Amino acid sequence: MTDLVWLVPFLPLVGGLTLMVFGARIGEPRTGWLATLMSASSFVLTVLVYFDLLGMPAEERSHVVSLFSWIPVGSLQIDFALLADPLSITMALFVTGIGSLIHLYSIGYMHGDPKFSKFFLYLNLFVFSMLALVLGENLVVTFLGWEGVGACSYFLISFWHTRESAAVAGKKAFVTNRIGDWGVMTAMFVAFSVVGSVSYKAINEAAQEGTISRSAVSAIAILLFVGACGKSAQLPLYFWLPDAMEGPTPVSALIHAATMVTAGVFLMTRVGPVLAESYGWVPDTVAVVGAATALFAATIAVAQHDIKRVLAYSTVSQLGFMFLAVGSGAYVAAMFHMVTHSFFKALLFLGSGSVIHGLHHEQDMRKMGALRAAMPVTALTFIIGWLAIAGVPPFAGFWSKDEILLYVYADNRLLYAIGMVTALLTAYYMTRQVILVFFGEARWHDASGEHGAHGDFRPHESPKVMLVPLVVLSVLSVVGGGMQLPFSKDLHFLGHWLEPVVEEAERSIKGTWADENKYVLLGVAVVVALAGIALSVAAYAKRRLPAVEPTVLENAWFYDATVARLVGGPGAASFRGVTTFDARVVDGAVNGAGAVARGLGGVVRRSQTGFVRAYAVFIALGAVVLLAWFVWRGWLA
Amino acid sequence: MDLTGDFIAPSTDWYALAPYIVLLAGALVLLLVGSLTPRWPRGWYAMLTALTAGTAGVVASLQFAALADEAPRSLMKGVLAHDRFGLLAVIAICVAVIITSMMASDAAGLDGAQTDSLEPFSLLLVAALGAAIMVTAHDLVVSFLGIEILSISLYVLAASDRRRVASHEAGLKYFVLGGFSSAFLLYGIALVYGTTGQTNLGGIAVVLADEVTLPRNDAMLLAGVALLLVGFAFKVSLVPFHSWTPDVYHGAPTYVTGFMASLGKVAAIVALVRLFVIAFPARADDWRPAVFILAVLTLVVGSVLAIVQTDVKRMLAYSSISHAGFMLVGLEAAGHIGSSSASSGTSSTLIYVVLYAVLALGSFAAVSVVSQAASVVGPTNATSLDAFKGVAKTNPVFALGFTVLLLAQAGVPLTSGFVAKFGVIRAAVSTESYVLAVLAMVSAVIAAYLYLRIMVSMWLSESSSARIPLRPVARLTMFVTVAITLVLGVLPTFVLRLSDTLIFFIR
Amino acid sequence: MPEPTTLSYLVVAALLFVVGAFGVMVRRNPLVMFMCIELMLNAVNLSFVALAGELTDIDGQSLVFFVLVVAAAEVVVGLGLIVAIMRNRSSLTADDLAELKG
Amino acid sequence: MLAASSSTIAFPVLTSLVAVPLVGAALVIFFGRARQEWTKLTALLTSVTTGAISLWVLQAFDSSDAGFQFVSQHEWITAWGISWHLGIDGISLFLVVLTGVLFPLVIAGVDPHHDERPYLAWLLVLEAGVMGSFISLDLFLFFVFFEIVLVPMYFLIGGWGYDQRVYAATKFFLFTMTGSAFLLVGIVATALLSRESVGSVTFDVVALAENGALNVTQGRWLFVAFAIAFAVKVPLFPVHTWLPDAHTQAPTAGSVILAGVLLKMGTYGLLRFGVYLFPEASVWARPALYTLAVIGIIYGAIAATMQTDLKRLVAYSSVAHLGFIVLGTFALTDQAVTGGVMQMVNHGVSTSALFLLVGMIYERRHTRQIAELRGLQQVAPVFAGFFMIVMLSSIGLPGLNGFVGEFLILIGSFDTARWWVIVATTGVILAALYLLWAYQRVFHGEVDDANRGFADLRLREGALLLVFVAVIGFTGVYPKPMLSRIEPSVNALIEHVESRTDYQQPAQGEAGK
Repeated sequence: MTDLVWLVPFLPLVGGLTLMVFGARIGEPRTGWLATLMSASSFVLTVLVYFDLLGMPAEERSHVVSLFSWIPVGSLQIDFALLADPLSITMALFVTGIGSLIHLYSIGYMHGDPKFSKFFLYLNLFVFSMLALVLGENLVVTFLGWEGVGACSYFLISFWHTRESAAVAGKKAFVTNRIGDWGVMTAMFVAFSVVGSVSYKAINEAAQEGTISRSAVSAIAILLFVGACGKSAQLPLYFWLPDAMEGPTPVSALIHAATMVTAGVFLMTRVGPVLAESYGWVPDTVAVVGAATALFAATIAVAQHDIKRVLAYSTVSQLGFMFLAVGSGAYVAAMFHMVTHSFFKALLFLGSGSVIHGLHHEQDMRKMGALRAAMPVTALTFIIGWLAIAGVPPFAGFWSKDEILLYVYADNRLLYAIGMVTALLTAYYMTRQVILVFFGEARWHDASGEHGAHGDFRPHESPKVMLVPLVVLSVLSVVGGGMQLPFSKDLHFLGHWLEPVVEEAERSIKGTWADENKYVLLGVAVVVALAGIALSVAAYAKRRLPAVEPTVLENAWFYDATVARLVGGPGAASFRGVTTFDARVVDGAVNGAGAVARGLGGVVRRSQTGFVRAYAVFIALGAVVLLAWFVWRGWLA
Repeated sequence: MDLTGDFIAPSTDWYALAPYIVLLAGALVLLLVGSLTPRWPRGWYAMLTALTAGTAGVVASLQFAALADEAPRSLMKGVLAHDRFGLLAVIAICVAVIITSMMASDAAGLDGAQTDSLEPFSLLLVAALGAAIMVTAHDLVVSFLGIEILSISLYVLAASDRRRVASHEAGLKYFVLGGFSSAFLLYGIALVYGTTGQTNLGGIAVVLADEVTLPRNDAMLLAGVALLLVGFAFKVSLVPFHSWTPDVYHGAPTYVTGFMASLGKVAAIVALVRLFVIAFPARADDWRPAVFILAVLTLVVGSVLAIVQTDVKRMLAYSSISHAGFMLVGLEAAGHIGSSSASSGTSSTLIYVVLYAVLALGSFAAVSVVSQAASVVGPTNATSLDAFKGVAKTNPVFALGFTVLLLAQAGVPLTSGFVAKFGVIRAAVSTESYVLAVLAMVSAVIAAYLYLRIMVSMWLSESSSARIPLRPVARLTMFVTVAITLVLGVLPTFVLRLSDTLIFFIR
Repeated sequence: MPEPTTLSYLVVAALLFVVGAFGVMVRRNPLVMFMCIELMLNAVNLSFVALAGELTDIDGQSLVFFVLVVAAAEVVVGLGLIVAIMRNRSSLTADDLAELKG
Repeated sequence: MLAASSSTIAFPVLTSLVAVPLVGAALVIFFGRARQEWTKLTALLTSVTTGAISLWVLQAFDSSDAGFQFVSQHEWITAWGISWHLGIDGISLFLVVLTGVLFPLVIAGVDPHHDERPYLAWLLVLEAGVMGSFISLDLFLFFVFFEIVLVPMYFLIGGWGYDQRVYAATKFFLFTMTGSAFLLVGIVATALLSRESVGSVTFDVVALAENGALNVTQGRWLFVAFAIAFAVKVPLFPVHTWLPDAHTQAPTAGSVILAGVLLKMGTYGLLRFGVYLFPEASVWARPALYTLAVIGIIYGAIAATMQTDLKRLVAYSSVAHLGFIVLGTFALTDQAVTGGVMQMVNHGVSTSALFLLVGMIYERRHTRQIAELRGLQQVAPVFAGFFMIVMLSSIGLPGLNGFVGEFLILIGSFDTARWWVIVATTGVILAALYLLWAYQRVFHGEVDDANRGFADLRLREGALLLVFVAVIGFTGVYPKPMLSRIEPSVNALIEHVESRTDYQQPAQGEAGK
């Protein structure tokens, strides 16, 4: 069964290619169903593979399927090989699972779009790339997926490319990702240079057995982390993600919340041993960057008005949590949070999408409110998602976040504090969003004028095809925590499942203070979450507190603006400088040479006066010079 | 002095002298019969001239072939050399005469050339005789005579257009400066004679070979060499003795220009090489540096001045100067007497000048064709670059032919021009004068711009004039020269085989 | 008064030659330029004779005749040219003929 | 060794590769006049025949044989030790195939605006020249082809180019010829200086490389002479400025051929003659060449970013791409050189396609100015799709051909040129920047009236591009057949270098770095 794992990415690819060629002829909505079918069937396959693996003894749960020899040159032998092991299958499961749900959702959401089938072509290609990324047996295959998802996200962000902002956002995302790719590529070079191979197995083993120098290990780790920062929108490369919200909402849910952006975390987990064997400052960097991003993004989310931008920043912040976990050696926790997050964040995005859909593409929360009556299902599911992310027990988010903070506490108190503050803020801004969208008074009547499409403007609930995914995801957000419950070792299902992969790197907190008093920490977490909610309610529902939405936060600490100014100012100037240099100096030298030759000719030409006497003088002078030379030679003799 | 000793007439090898005699006879017959009989129908003069030159050429070729297995010898008590080196030049000279006489009669009336009269034709033959003597002269005095015969007839030919002042100017300038330089040449002969007591090249070499010459004499001898070099540099038109070339080439009737560029070059360079290689090998270390400098100057100035011209005739004049520079590169190589490959310098120079002569004949034929058409059309300077605008549109085949000749002069492979350049460069490299080789090639690039300019106005400019009428003679000339250019460019082996045997001249 | 040596003849000849050369370079009248050239040629003749005398060699003496003949021929041609040109224009200096240049 | 094996066969395949186009040119000129309507057909047939022959060579090529195959050697200018010596190995194989395939496509796909007959004739002459320079194993012969190529290209640019064509054509001709000046002297010197060691004066590359024993100084000087000529052709910074002008002013076919195969004559020359003949010198010169290459990569990309003319943009991107190739060539490791050779072909395919697309844009809008184009994806989605795929291949997206070559070059060069590689890799970012930016400005945004009439891809154009896209896809996913044919020859070449210098190819994977 596991030998058929290659079908998992293959099916969506087939779907994509089919749509590429016949998409126009098949037409809406059949294209949508076809794409969904492809994605769903690869989900089914993944499930089968999962059970297959489950049936094996833990140590044998790593299965390599080599399809063909891809880039074989001398000592460099790169196969197009897939690796089916707990980690990759876990990823594959929720990629295909959530992917399929979002395909389904899109059939409704994209209804009537002129480029309906093209959308599904991109979605299928994306799923393929993402699967190649997670199932890749070596860095290069992963890189294939890595770049593929980048390209697809570029296509999908700039899907409505007639909008200038969408086009720009897409380009921004791709280029920023490329900066990260520089790290990944260089990491591959180092790996090949020192290990002689780019397969994860070889690299991890080399790192553990210490056959390669520690500095090399650290180099690989940190370079890969650079790549992860690009993909997973961490500081300083986060700024493309909020703009990516230009894409259709399903895209934001799938790519920029559930799957692609988690690739960085996955990669770091994949090479966990390398991270563990490298110098101490490397994991610390990861943790610090993670924590910083988490806090930074959370603060920004507080002051956003665009329903999707709030979620975008919260995604960045949550990814920060995951890196914080990775940096603290809590790989299982990271994966745990990744999965639960993909549940409730996808849910939230789809919910927001449903809202936007219902309000005829209104995204400004200041023009919403009191929608729970108009769209009950959406409201309900969204609220579940909110509770999950806010960290209210027993919803999924609570457990995963708590597990992370547990490890962080054991690792570094300061980072723990930051994590707590972030948790507080998360609860705060999510509550704010829920209140602004679903409660309070309806502020959307006055929107009717601007959307003067139909005279009496009524928000409407979305069609079934969109609601089903919401329901499914909300269920998952409720029970997702069951994967890994802290109460006893036997309940660490995810932990046991992932153990063969992460055991080498996973950091044990057995016997630490944190471990002994984990219930205390649990309590603290609950308190913090509730506090955040309370504050928010006080501010936005009860109006007892002023709503704190400073411009500096609304503008994301002016980080993006500063970058833009740097690129647009000195950056562009230097580029222009080089170009001018090329035209004036380099090419100038060439044309100059020609000019010199012609100029010289012009000057010498004047000596050709046309007077015989002058010519005679030349001859005489020439004769004198020659005579002088020869006679001088003569005297020497 | 004993005057009683009975006089022994030199035993004369009439067969070996045949080429000279034929040429001379032809000239005389033309003059006498022509002036005694009423005007001949057009073209007969040319016919007779071509016939004469042809005969001389055939004889020369036979002798050339014969010399494959008999040793080169000297004639008339050693004043004339009878060797392949000279004979190949003689053959080239005869070809030049044939083609030029054709073009001349073709140009009758047009291009101002008074070629319906017979003088030009007899002058062509006389000039050829002079040139033939120059290239085979094995004695300074005879060489001088040859030069003067050639030059004087060229003076007249250059001025032969009675209506264009330019032609007169050309003639007069050429005459004055020619005389001037001859004086230097002659002085050189005097000094050499004075120090060695010899005017025979072989004799001079023998005297200089043994090292017993006084310092004073040595200085004087070298002064003589210097003056000889001046004289020949003028004829070969090396910078700074070149200044007459553009004016004369420009002013003279185009067919005469072609004649000077081909036959004149051949005669001068061959005589120069023969003189220095045979007579002064012992002083090579003294004259090689001078040749080096002259070569560099000629190459650079020639190409640089060429690219700023606007008149095609002047352009080609300057390009002929830079070609002379290339020939000197070969001579410089020949100056490395010690080196085993010095001989390749000698032969490559000769090959270069012969192949260049063909190119020059073809190119100037093309120029005269266009200029004739232009001068018919209007008063515009008949040989200016504008006259060539859009020729490719009206006469594609003709334009293609001319383009081949130009590319060959630029040294593009698969043309004789490239073979010539390659030979010279090869000689230079084999004697390890890399600097000169590179300089030559770079100046060739500069010169290439000139040929490109002509090609541009032919191919890439809008057509201004009507279709140019091509007379059969012009056609033939172009065809022959282009054919030679391409065939020898693709299969040069024949020429190179010769070049190995060219260096066995008498010492 | 001492007997003049070969050297003194040579020096005189050289001076004559230089004078002639300068003449060509400075005078504008074509006729005068011809004369200067003749002067140069005869200077060479003088040195020929002198050197031949020193070498006691008859060839040197006979060379002079060649030179004289050549010079004569040149004069003929030169005058012919002058006449031809004069036909078009009344007065003539060498500098008038400077259309061809550059 | 390289010389070891040479399977001579009855039919002179390689000679025919040169001869057929020439015959075609002659036919076009002479019989085209009588039958105008046959002109195109004649040209097409001959070029297709040539392509077919090249494909047959590909099929008959023995990938286990590192040496030269289909060798044909005949006397030519024996007096100078010059012979008509042709042969093909893994390094030249795909360049020959590329040439053979590209020309028929161009002839079929792009029509001149006037004077079809001379245009086609020049194209065929050009094909013969390019073919010849890729398969000739005699220095003199190579020079002849290398130089003769200038003439048809000069006339193609000058005769069928755009407003600045004369300037561009002249610049191209003189610039390249200046390089050749040094090359010629270098060639002659090489032959003459190896006289003793080889036994006779010969221009035979194999003989010179195997038996030639130049001392260090000679080798280095000669290498420099060769390198100058090839650097101009490649072109390397700072002698690249003829390229943008030539590309921009050339007609579409000219640009395609120029980018597709002509530039490769430079990189191929560096590898085949520079490295093969002067191992010691090329090891010695590596730092300099690395530096120039990397400057080219960054500099070209930056310049490309700021261009306002699509063709100039692509031209500068070529400077960057060829920088990668040179880097790989002189990294002298198995992967890097193989990648370099492969990248020669990849760049040929992708950039040719790009120029075709830009040409089509010009056909429709009569402008190449990015500023005047807008929102084309809206009106011509298929066109945009093709452009996107080609562009991504040029950016080096994994799964497309561009990635494989670039990746091999970089990963192979890392051991020998670490810091240069680290800088060069940033070129990957810039590539995305300038191409995506251009794409955004040209294809995205709301279409304006000027561009509303922009017609989508026509059938013939689509068919033409489909070939390119197919190659791009296939070589990206399954490069093995290509690599397995290239690698043996590259291996042999590197062993050749190792056996003559103290350079040893680094072995990856041993501990401690």
